[in-house]
Amino acid sequence: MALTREQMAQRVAQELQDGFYVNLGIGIPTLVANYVPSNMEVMLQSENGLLGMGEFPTEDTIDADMINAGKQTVTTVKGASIFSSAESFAMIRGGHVDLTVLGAFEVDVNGNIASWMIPNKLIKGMGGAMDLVAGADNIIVTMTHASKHGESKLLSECALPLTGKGCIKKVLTDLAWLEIENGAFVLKERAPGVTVEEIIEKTQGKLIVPDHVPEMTFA
Amino acid sequence: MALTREQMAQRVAQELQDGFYVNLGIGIPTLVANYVPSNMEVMLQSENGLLGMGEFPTEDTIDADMINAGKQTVTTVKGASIFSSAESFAMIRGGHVDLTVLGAFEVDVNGNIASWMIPNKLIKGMGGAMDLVAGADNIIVTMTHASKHGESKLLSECALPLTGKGCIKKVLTDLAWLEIENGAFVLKERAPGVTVEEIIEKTQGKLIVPDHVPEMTFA
Amino acid sequence: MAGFDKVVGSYEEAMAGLEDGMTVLAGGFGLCGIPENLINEIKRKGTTGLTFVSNNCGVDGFGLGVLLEDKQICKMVSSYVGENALFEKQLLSGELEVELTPQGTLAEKMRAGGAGIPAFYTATGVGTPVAEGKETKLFNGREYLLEEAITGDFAIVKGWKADRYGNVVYRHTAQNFNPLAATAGKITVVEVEEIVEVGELDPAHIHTPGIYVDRVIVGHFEKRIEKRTVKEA
Amino acid sequence: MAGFDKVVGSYEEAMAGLEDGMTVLAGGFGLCGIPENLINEIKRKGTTGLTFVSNNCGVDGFGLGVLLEDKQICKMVSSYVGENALFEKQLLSGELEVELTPQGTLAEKMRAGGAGIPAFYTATGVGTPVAEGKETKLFNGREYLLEEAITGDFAIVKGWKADRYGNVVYRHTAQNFNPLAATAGKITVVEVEEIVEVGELDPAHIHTPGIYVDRVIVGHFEKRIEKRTVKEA
Repeated sequence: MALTREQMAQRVAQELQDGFYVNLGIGIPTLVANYVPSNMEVMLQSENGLLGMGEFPTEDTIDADMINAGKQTVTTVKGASIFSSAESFAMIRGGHVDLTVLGAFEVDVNGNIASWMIPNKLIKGMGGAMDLVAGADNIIVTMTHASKHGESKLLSECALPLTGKGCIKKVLTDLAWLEIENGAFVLKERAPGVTVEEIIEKTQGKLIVPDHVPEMTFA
Repeated sequence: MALTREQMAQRVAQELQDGFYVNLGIGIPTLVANYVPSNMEVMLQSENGLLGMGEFPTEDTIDADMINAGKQTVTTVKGASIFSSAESFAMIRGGHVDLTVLGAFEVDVNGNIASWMIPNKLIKGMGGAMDLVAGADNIIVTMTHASKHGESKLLSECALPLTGKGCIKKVLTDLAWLEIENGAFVLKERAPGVTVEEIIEKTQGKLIVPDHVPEMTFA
Repeated sequence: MAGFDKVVGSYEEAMAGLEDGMTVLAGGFGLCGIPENLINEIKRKGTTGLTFVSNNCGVDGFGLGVLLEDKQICKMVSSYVGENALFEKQLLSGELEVELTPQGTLAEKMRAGGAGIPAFYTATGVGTPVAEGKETKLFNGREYLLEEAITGDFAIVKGWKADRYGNVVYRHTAQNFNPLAATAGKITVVEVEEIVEVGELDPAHIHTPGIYVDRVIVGHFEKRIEKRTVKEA
Repeated sequence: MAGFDKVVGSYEEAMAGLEDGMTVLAGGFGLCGIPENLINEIKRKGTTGLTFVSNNCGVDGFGLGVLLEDKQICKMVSSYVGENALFEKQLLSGELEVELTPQGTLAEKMRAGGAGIPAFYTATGVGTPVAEGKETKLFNGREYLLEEAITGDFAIVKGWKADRYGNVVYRHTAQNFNPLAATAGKITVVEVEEIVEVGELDPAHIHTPGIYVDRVIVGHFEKRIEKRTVKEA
């Protein structure tokens, strides 16, 4: 079975480490915050200028001046700091964020990512995505393995305009956990019940399949 | 008579305007603060990260954490702000300081200034001087017109390594007030009792002498 | 202390000197920390042909969105736009030009503009449409783009508290692009919720020193919320 | 919360990992805001062949000057040096190398190092010995120099107060280069006068967010004054 959005978030959360500063993109990445192991602390960075993002406020504590990069009203945790957009991206561009999780339209075997622009459709902009992929060393892309029409999103070469070049090493799809090494996707884990054959079929870019591909486990 | 150091400071102070942010270098420039007209407010910027420098502290209020760019203990005025060295030089480099006053070894007809390095003598460094002359639009150089040995410091071309290129437009010496225009010093005012002939004699670079050169006046 | 008293008494005075065709830097992220009354004054003035440098362009009827109604904006330099229908319409009809700039690059371009740095290198955008026509250079084997600074004829900024000298502090994440825009305007106008006595703001915790600020005005703010999210009780 | 607790219990632990030949960025201006105990620990360790990036090099017997005594420093990157006799002696004998860098360029190089900006243009130093061997480029008809970022294996920083997460505030003009050095060290060590509870520092007024900080230690400081100036009573 393909992973649910919640399961995808759970699997990504397994990559967290105690003391990580993490930037979570909109969508599935946001859900990762719900699965931080209880014996672990991570601090969420929001690129509009907040380190130490907390949960949503109550109706009583909602504050128009306290939002995250998704423009949602939020709160801060103890020990948070708030700063300008230049300082925020100094952190990001300077490689100080330990893990960035974001969605994409396509990823290719050379670690290229396309996530912001579909030609001939309205282009709203890249926001902070280009800075995030250029600045982070440790990025996890979360997306469905294939489009609704069955077209692979793991390609030999991205067809869409890029968000970043050669910067992606880890991809979690609804079918598999893959790492990008030497111009190929390496199949590391498969979703419970998903066959290697299905993954091969739905991966257009070069795929390396080890002898043993374990199923993902969820605590 | 050549101007005293105090008179030089007084003459420079005549160039202040109400609401000016001013950076004063070490030596004669520092004395300018003593001659701010009483109907005028200026705010002093010190490049170690202080806008709104006040007078020296008393023995009771002295604080090792509150110094100026000359490393002297100081105080702050009401409305002061304190910031990092990067922010301080963002102000300076970005042209936000209205007036910079500093000393020099030599100035030439093209607005070049040499103030930090005498070859074959111990070189201590340029500190913030290169940033100050590159960033300011409005700079006054204060220095003696000639060395103790009578050698002119107003040259056709600086002999010493430069602090900045083409950035000086106003020079106050102990003998004269000069402005640099189109590759020449223009004699604007002379110190009380100093003859035009003495200034001509002690100016090595091209000097333009208007028909009438008024004496400086001091209130 | 007339020399450092930057408080003006009317929004008309606050935006005096703004002319057709000028470039305006605006603080704010989404609808958070936007200079809403200064924007409304620009609408009232009817200035046209404006280029705005702002992370976003407001929504229909609020924020910079109101300046689309009378087609006052000819160009936006932003990282993310199109949260309103009018924007999309004017973009598709060619009445509005957009220069999309990565958010971090946009922030750094404004900072550079204020700091006398004409250009800087960044890895952001290498190999993407953002890199088209830009110089690249290798540092330690990695490719970087040369990005140029941005300055504006005006900067419009939303602060929380300011004193008469123009020292400003921002509230929570309403800080965002505001202190950057403040440094890079030839004329920087800050509207705030409260004017405090000179000396009341801690010198070590002023976000925008008064040297960057030309005019200060106190206003009332709607502070519309773009995405109201609350937790289950 | 072990993950974000950055407080270490000894100076030995604070400087663990410092090796011969490394580059160290140090905060401070003159003797103001210098990490005096971290410097003393480097002296105790006896690490040699160090390159220091610091605006100044202390005085005889205090600050970075103490590291000259056993010739631990092989190179200084500074804007102003030579306030001590030992420095001059080692410079003239060739035991010590100095790279003089304009103060504002030095500050910006550290900021750039921490901010992932490999290089930037500045007008500072054009036409001077500082420009030798550096690329220049015209922007709007003016010539600018390309200056590269600086990073360090270690950054040693003097703060006022910090919490266990490594959020730091600085006191008065002891801020200076400290927050810049803090961003640009692979390992950033901050010594402070006081450790406060997490949450005690106002989030909007933290000078150095904890993300930049690896280790925090509390110490006692002499805070020697270089030029004691007082007004006539």
